[in-house]
Amino acid sequence: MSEKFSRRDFLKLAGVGAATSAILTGCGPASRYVKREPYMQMPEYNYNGQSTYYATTCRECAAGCGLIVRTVQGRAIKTEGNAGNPLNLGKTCARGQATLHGLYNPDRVQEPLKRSARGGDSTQAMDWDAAIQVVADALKNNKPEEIAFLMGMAPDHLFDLVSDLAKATGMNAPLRFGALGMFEARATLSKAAENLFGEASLPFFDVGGAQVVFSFGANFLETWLSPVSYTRGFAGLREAKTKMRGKFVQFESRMSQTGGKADEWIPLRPGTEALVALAIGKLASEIRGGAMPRAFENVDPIDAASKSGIKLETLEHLAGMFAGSNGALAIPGGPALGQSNGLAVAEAVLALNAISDNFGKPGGVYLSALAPNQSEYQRPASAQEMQEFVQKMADGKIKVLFVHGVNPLFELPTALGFGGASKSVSQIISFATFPDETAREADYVFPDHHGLESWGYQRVATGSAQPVLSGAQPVVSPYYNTRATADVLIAAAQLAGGSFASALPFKDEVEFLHGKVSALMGEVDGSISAPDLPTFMAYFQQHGGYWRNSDERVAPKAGDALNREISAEVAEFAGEGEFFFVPFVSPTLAEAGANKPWLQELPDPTTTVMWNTWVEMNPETAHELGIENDDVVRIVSEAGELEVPVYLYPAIRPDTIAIPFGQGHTAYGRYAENRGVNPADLLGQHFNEAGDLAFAGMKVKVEKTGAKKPLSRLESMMGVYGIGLGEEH
Amino acid sequence: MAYDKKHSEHAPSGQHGGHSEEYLREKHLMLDPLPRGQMNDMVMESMLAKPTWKFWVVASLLAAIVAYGLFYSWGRMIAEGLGIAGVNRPSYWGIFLVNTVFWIGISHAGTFISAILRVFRAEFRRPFTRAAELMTTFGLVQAGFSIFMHMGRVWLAYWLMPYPNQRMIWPNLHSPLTWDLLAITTYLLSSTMYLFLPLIPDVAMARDRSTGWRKTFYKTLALGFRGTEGEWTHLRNAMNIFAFAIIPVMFSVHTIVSWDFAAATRPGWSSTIFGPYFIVGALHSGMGAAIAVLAVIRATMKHMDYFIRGEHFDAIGKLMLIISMAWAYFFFNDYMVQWYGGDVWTKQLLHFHEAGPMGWMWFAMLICNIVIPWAILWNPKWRATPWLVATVGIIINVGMWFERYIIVPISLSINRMPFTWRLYQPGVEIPLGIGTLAFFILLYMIASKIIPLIPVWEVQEGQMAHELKKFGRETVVSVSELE
Amino acid sequence: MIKSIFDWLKQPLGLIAVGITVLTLFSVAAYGIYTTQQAPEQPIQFPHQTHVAFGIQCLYCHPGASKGPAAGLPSQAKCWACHNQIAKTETSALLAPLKEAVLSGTPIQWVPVAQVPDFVQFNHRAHIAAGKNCEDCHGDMSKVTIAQNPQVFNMGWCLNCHVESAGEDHEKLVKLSDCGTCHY
Amino acid sequence: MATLSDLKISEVKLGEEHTGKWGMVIDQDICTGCQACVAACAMENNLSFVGEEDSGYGRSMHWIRIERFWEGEYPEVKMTPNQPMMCQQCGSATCEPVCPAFATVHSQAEQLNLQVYNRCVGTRYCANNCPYQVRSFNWRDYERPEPLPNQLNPDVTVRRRGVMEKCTFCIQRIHKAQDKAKSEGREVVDGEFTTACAQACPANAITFGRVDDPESMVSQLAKRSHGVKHLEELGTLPNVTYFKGG
Repeated sequence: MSEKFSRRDFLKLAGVGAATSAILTGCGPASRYVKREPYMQMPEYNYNGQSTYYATTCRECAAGCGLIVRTVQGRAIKTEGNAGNPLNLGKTCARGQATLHGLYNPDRVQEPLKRSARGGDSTQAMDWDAAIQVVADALKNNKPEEIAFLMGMAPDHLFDLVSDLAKATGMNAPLRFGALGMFEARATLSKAAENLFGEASLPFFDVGGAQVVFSFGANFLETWLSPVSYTRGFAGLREAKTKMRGKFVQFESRMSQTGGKADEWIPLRPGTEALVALAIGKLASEIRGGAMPRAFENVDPIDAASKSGIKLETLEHLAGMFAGSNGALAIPGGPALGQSNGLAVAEAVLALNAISDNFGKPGGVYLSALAPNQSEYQRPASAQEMQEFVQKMADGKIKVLFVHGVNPLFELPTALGFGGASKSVSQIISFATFPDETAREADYVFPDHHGLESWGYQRVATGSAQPVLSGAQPVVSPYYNTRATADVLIAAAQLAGGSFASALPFKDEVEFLHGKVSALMGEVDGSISAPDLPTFMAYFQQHGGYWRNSDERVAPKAGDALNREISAEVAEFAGEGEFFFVPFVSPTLAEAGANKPWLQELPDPTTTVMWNTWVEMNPETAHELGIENDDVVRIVSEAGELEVPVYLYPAIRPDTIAIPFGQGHTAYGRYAENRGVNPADLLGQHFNEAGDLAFAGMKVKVEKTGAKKPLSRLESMMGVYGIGLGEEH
Repeated sequence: MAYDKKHSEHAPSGQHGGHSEEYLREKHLMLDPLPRGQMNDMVMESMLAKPTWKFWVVASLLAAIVAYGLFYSWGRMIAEGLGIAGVNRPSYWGIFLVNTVFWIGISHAGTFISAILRVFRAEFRRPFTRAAELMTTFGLVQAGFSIFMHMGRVWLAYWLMPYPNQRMIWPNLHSPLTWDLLAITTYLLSSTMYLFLPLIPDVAMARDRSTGWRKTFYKTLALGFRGTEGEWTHLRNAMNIFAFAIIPVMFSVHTIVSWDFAAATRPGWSSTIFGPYFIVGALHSGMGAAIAVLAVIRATMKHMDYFIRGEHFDAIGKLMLIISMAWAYFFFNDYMVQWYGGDVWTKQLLHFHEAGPMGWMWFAMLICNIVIPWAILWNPKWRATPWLVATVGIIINVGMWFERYIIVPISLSINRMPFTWRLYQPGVEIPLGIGTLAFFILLYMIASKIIPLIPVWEVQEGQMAHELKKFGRETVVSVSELE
Repeated sequence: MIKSIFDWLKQPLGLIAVGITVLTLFSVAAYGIYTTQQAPEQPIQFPHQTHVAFGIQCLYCHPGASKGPAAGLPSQAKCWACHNQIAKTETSALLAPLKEAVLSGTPIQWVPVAQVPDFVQFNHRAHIAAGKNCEDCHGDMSKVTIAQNPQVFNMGWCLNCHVESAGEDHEKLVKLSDCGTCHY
Repeated sequence: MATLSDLKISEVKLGEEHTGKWGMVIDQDICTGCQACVAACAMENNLSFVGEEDSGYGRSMHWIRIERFWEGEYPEVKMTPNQPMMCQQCGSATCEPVCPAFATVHSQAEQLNLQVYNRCVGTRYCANNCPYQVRSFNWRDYERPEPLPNQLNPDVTVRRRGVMEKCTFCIQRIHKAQDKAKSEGREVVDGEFTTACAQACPANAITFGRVDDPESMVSQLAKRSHGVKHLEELGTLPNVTYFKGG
């Protein structure tokens, strides 16, 4: 042994010995495995080990909640609501909390990419100069009308930039779309406001000030318009500080998270919302006395009761409740609007408010305040407008498509044919931060920063009494080799020259922002004021935006809201099948949360399911069909089919099934990919009068497949449903 | 103390008055003496018999199971975490604790047979005290494995030992687990001592009859025992002290194990009767295991049919019957009081035991622990049939394992927070559990090859004390007081 | 087979072999322990004693100590603020890594010597506020070049001082010996 | 010199009138079950996510969970008020006495149930014995792929496999606030800081503060007569009060 034992072996052995004794003694060498890098230049007001807080705007949805992000040594650690921002007053929803899992998501697009073939995995990295050249060429070498921008509902500053560019060059005006907007039926709401009040604006419902709230499908505690603000309103409704505890009634065919909080949950037959609203209006008017308003004249409550499946006594009791309160409020929303008669539903329910005469009063209906730098309400594209756009693409009228902040291949119903139409577009350039489905079908991906690394602003469309412009600033320096899309466009426009260059005569995104925000400097009533632009911008960033101090909600002019015919027709349903189909947005995932692992791990508020999609089915119906929990069933609609495990949901009509939207990605990172199904695959091309998709206007068939897929639930099936406990005593 | 031969009055054999001397000799080991030298040789032969190929096959199979089931699986669990086992919320304890209680239960038979029967001078105990004491020690080893396996960070297990340290922290004496650890350690040490003491004369015997490494081995173990009067006196004193002292230890150990459950604030667990209930349960499974082991020894080893006879199975069978009745009593008592208490969660739990998805196990437990023993063990003829009693013993063990399974993971499924109720599905616990069983058997197989399984001196001592006497036409057994 | 090995081991050569093996194992272990106790190699042989001799206070370079949990390393800009005015910086080989790091904008990779495990939440500020001096824990920096730890930061050492400083004050003792004061 | 043996451990006796230090009031009537608190807690306290299989098997690491049950049958079915459950920071906790290693101990200074991760050996007895079932165990080393660890809160220990964990009432925030107040020579003011869950809650259903200060918001709220403390009958002296409302 001894002659073969070299010095090298000895050292090796000594190393093993050192490691072993290190493990055993648990001290000493730990320091050797750590390296510390000092700052090159310590940022101002920073100390090692101490947190720095930055105000910015949440980009998880378009509501525009203000955030305060805690950073330590250049890493973002925690998001909190910005207590100064009048919209969310220091609060956030779950998605706002989990935005950090987007920032530090392991699957972000890390650098500009050129894709070898659309839909393929093979990509080549590019540098940004080349990327900007590609964008510049795309702008320069195509006719302006052949260039289109498809954008998400956030951020607004980029939308403004592109709008300016489009206006100056004759490009197509940027089109904004988001699945949230589609499921909220924003177009229907604003159209109804236009029809009733003469102003196409987004109504705001002061839930907090009301005494009785009737909600027709509005899932305002989940994803609807501005959930944080509406949740605060709901707390105000319930808190018995200055008034009685407010009552809340929800009309819907499937109990949503919002419906779960209702004192009375009324499972009406889908499509009869308008009828029921008008019937309640008629009964309530009768109780109140006086002349019967024209809107309610032709409704027969008995007919309404039989068609909707609600007992007449219940209708009368509800009408009494509505009429008996001087703070009654009726809200239309959600699936009730996503039907062929959605506009009538919106009008009927809005008209109901005329009974309690609450327009422009506390606890009533307002039109949302416009943001400080906004002149009129700009709503995102409705599904019908998207369909027209897709048609344009398919016709080859679009040569270059820029996509930012939206994932149409996932968010648009498959039936609209975006995937097919995109083949007729010769160049698709995506600015996606994450490798989503659309980025996968794009020729180039030029990743934008994550929202927390970005400059910008977001106009608060609704939810706050005060006009709010939420400001965004980078809270950490970009983690990857990404670049702000605004910067890319500005640089590319300079390179493209001509009207492009003159449309965006800015050094960079920040200069553009300064230009936009500086208009507010002179205002008297603002939350911040400063004598010069740098100071003003510093305040703007420090406080997370700019808001006026006054309540600028508009009282709707509703003089003759009741003095018009409102259709009481029951909605038409497309397709053949025994089940009404209700797709709803997952309250925790929404349209873009599926790639954040902690959002996946959050139990759904109603079913407590994690990490998957399910279909909700009434236990009685399922029993008749021989279906049990976790059985995989095939749902067939006229537009498509999908297979999904069953959740026996006790609070859904026997003739209705519901599937959450948010999963079913085929790209979008390791946590989202190949998980669950996308109910948008089932939706056909049917629209309501306002152009919104009639997403809740389908009938579907359910077939057993024989397979089983256990759903991950937080709840206990034994403890909550008594399943598996043994038969009753 | 020298032998003090006093003639007792008609000792336990009065009822056999009608039988012939031959019959009595054939039936009773104590009345069937063989020359000392021959008996010693028989024991040595049974131990030294060259292992058959079957022995090697079984041993290597067991070794493979131990290597995979116990050591590899445990290593994997240490490296990856308890996630590969089936434990979850709310069943934080699973089969690990079932096995711990089970093996501690098994270990009770040894002490019971050897110490209690020794103290009460039950003569039939003589040939199999060693076999039973080995069960105690080997069973405790498996219990130790099971409890350490269940720890999330087993490499820090030494923190549970009271030792002075710079952190100024001692183990928490409020915790039943601390008592548990102390009790089991005490039991392991004392039962090992108690195994060793009666072994000394036998290894001394073996030392005188062996060569090679065995000679060295036995020489070391025998501690120079030569069999002088003085040595015997000391040995007897020591054994006496241990026999008396270990009985309370044995009772306390399983009582303390039961306190792991009884001291907790859980429905179904916090039951005041758990202490004696667990002890009886331990004896139940222990006796069952002991009789199964005896049957195997008798069937597989040379000359064992001389030492272990129907009378032994008969005697243990009677004990088993009694213990089964006692167990049934305690079970009923526990159930009754819990049910009568009327606590809503406890009632839910009792219902879950019977009617839940694992309800079959509850009924199987009752059948294995009560119905089958009662149905079979009442019959003296069946009781004396080794394979039958051994089968009953194994069935009782299955039943007792079920009982512990019902107490640990199934009872844990139901708590005061219905939102968290959940069933338990074992994962890597199964190879680990089988590994401990295999290790137990393997240890026994190895022991049978290196330790005299029959305490020869004890048998000889008994045979010396027994005598057949004739009073007229009556043949009676007389037993002399030994000490 | 085994027996022949034993027999071989029993003869003098065998005994020597056993002795050598034992000695080797022992020295390997000793060397292993020795290596764990050595100061790690630093990118710059930073002479603390020189800086202290110039009268620079600890808090000048490690200001975090009086403000929060971490004392921190000085930023390279801070080093350079003085060093670019010192002629020796240009010539000294010892300072070459600093010059290179600052001019090229690459951070120096220091190896921390004073560390507590990650499950200990240590706060410098509270200790400074309680009147502890830097040298109480870190030793006299005027005597060392690279910082060394005069003591192992283990729990007994921490607790000892905590208990002592509480003295007879029961409330303070409760606070200073509470597990949750350092571990969460 | 005083020594540690002078300290009496678990001085609280059963049934004794007991006021803790930190407490919480939860209004179930306005809790919408939106999970913002759950997400906030996960982000603040470095909770691991465990994936589909483990989370469905009762191994999720939520320190706070929102319970809901059903009442009645369709169509008169109702969801019971959402019930956020987290460690109740009992004054006389059942988890504490059963830990053999003193890994879960009562903080005499803060009147909280501490979980000392580095002392935990993983017997899981505490979790068995917790009547609220709010403890979660690190069944594995759950993976956090790069660069997700950048988000980890440096004030909170990252737990590894084999360790029990539970809600701490954000003790790191308590310490931070106390440290800040002390450095400014004052006492901590009510409402100066709050736990991550309470801070996020859009409905303001969670209120956190000093229960031993009668002027604090949480004490004022707790005085409202219809508050309940869960499983109080066990003598655990919980420090979380629930309003069922409705």
